[in-house]
Amino acid sequence: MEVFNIPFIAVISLVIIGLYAVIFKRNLIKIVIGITLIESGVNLFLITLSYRENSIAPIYTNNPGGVMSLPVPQALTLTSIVIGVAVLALMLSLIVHIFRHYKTLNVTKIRGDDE
Amino acid sequence: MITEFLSKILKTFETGSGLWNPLVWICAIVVAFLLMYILRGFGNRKFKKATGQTQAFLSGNPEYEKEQMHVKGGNVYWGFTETLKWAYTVFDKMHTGNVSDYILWFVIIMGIFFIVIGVI
Amino acid sequence: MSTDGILTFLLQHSPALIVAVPLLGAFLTPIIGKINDKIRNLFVIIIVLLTSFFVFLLSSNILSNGSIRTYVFGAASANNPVIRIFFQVDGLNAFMIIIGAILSIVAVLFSFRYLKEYTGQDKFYTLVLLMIAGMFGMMLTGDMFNFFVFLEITSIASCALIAFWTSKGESVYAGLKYIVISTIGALFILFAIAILYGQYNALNMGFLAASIQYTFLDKVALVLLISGLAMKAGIVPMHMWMPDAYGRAPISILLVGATQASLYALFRMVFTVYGSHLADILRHIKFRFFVTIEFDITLNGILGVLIIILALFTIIIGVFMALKQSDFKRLIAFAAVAEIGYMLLAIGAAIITISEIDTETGTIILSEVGVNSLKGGLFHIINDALDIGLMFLVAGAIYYVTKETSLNKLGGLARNMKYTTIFFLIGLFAVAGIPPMNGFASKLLIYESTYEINPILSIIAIMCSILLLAMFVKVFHSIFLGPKQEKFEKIREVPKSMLIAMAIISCIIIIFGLFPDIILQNIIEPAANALINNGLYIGGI
Amino acid sequence: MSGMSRIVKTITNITLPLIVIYGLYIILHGHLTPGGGFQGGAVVASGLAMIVVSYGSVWTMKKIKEKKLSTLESIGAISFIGLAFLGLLYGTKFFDNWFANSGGMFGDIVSYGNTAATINSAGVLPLMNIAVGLKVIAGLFAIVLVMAYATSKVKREA
Repeated sequence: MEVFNIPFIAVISLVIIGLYAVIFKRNLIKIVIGITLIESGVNLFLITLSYRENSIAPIYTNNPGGVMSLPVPQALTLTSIVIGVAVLALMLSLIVHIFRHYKTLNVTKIRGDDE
Repeated sequence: MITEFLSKILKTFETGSGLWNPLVWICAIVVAFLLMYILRGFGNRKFKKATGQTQAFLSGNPEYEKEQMHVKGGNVYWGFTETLKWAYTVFDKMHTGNVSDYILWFVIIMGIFFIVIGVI
Repeated sequence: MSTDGILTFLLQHSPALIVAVPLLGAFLTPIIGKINDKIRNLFVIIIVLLTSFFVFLLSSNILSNGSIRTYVFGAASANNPVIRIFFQVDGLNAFMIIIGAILSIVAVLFSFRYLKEYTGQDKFYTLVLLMIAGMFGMMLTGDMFNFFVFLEITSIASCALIAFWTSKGESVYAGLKYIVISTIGALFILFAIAILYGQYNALNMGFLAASIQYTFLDKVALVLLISGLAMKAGIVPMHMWMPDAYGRAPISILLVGATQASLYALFRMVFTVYGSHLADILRHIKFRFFVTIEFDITLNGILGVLIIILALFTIIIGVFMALKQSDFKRLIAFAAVAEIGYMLLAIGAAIITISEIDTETGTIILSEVGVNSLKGGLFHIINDALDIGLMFLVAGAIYYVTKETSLNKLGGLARNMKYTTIFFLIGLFAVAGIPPMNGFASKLLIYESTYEINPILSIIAIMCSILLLAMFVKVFHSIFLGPKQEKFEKIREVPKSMLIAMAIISCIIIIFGLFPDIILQNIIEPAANALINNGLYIGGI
Repeated sequence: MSGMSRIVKTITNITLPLIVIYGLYIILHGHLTPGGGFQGGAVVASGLAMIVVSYGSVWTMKKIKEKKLSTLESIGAISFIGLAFLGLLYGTKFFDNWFANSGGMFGDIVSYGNTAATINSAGVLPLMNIAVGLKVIAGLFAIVLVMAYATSKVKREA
């Protein structure tokens, strides 16, 4: 197995662990943790795409020698992290509200509208 | 110019194998309502209010208060839902209202797509 | 500058202004709200009207001459198409933003009186304007990652809107469900975007469409894109969030717009980004079974069949579940699911009829039936937005006066609310597709073209349309008819601004119904042409 | 959450200025080094979150009103969009970097090559970074503060 494949294996396993947590866990906080796991998997994928072996940071106007890593996926990852923070904050504040109403975080015990 | 505008408006809407013009239909509906009104004029004029004529006949049962007679929204298609109970039990099992199940459906559909598109 | 010069300047910059003006308005709203409620309301409606003015300026220009307009951010020209952010507006985008503009005007107008008694209105209007900005961004952008960002902006804003009434546990839970669903969908879309970027080193949709190869990784990206966007568009069996979200949001009409923006993205991905490989022969199958059977499996064949199967499920389950609901808003939400099924059915039928792709000009060659079907599907998008939107407004009006959405507890409201009853009847005929309302024209196109593909499809579609009529008749019976109820004696008609909002949509519905040919030729046909002829979109960069 | 022990409070008092200064440095050098408005803002906001942890959300809520934070946040957002609009008025396009390389403030022309970067360059980008940083500081701090306050309330109710 090539050593370069390890990040991609990590990406896939992060996404799958995240999906597992979202689908099979019954605690709302754990579901949110699952979502953040998926998100970090996707972010890791983007960062891995930008990496070149022995590359330097893309902050020079002129390349001082060697390969620069791609700046665009890093910008994309940054944006995705910012969005992730907003989503995480929103989800957690909604969970605070839910706990106030139902006094539980177990999804099977929360009665929403489910006809 | 007016004729051009009229022909633009009155142009029928072609659907490939047929056509459809709502304005003609509206004329037809108006004519039908006129006919209905004329037919109504032939009706019997002996009808009197506040007599036995206005009371509903419910197979000899007494008539309830009006509030009790109103069929509630949940009961309107009772027969339909009762006949299709086998389908509705399946549908109800699908709609659990649980967010994990929603994601499970998403993963299942993604898997089917992957099998169909990715493998073929 | 003369007025002509100003108009050209505005037209030139309108793609950016359509998104930027509501965004600026959203951030200014909390500050202006500190002065006075009335001034804030005036400000919000001015912002929305200004945005709509830009929308109509842009879309009338695009739709009349069938051109494409590319707006590059932060530079005079696109010297490096890979890293610049673009807005690309062709006929389809112009068509979609018209829907967005109508929905946002009506939603803002309706919510002035609807939410007058509640606290936190500043935040509400901020969220509404953010959502409008995100929705327009989704409809206009020509960049994949930018699309993801706008998708997330829209879902965050709409989640906060759904959970706006935090005093009710159900609405908070519905908001949480919505954000979980949309975040996971969006993350898988981002995964697909990353896969495409890794292969072609570009994020621009036109550039990707020109260079896509349909390798195995592209297949994976296609699967992720379709399933993520299908979940956002509420296609069965990923529709379950829709009744929860639509049933609890204060103004569900804007959510309809956001859902349709996702549907638009689905069409854009399939027809434009993967457009050059739609007619690819994937497998050649040959076997002997008494006679030799030989046929090709093409990409458009399997995609079309998949979409049609999903569409049939969507129609049937949407209608059957709607028939059973006893809550007005949930019922409309399931009807909305069914209506989305009709659009998908038409689009799937159009995809099946694709015969070949002209690779030089990027034109997708469809049979005449397919073109009609495509037109019907696109026409149904705008009709669905109007009809379902009107229904949600009526539901909001009824909630405003009675504080009740359960069908079992309502009754006899037609005596006190004459105008609302009339608007509801117009919406009823429109949703069920009864002539001469607008729903009929598009459904007729869908029925006839799907009949050519397979008669069973159109039979199911017509049967479910009858059921749609049946369930709205049930709603009419249980809300507006029936004897007077004591608790609803003191009910008055809703305030004028809400009536005006409903009247605007009703007028548009009737105009669309009476003159379908004009609408079809001036709005729908450029959109359908834009979807079929990708050469312009690809050449736009 | 009521406040923590005196040791924690003292250490917070000592480290808070360092963290804030480091965050502001990241914001101001956003156009030169990795980082920018969001990252620096997050650092500053995490420093401020330390106050919430050590002194307790009720005490902090008395000192800093949540409404003021949201006003600050909208000011940051408005200045960001406003700078983009200025690009429309003075430059050619929305988000145009209209006073890069103009010689004035933030207008130095960066010499080509792998030289040390000058902070007085890049046009509107530093200004946008400052606007974003303001928004992120105010926004994240408001989120942490309100959530800590709300959860402490739940505990008291239960």
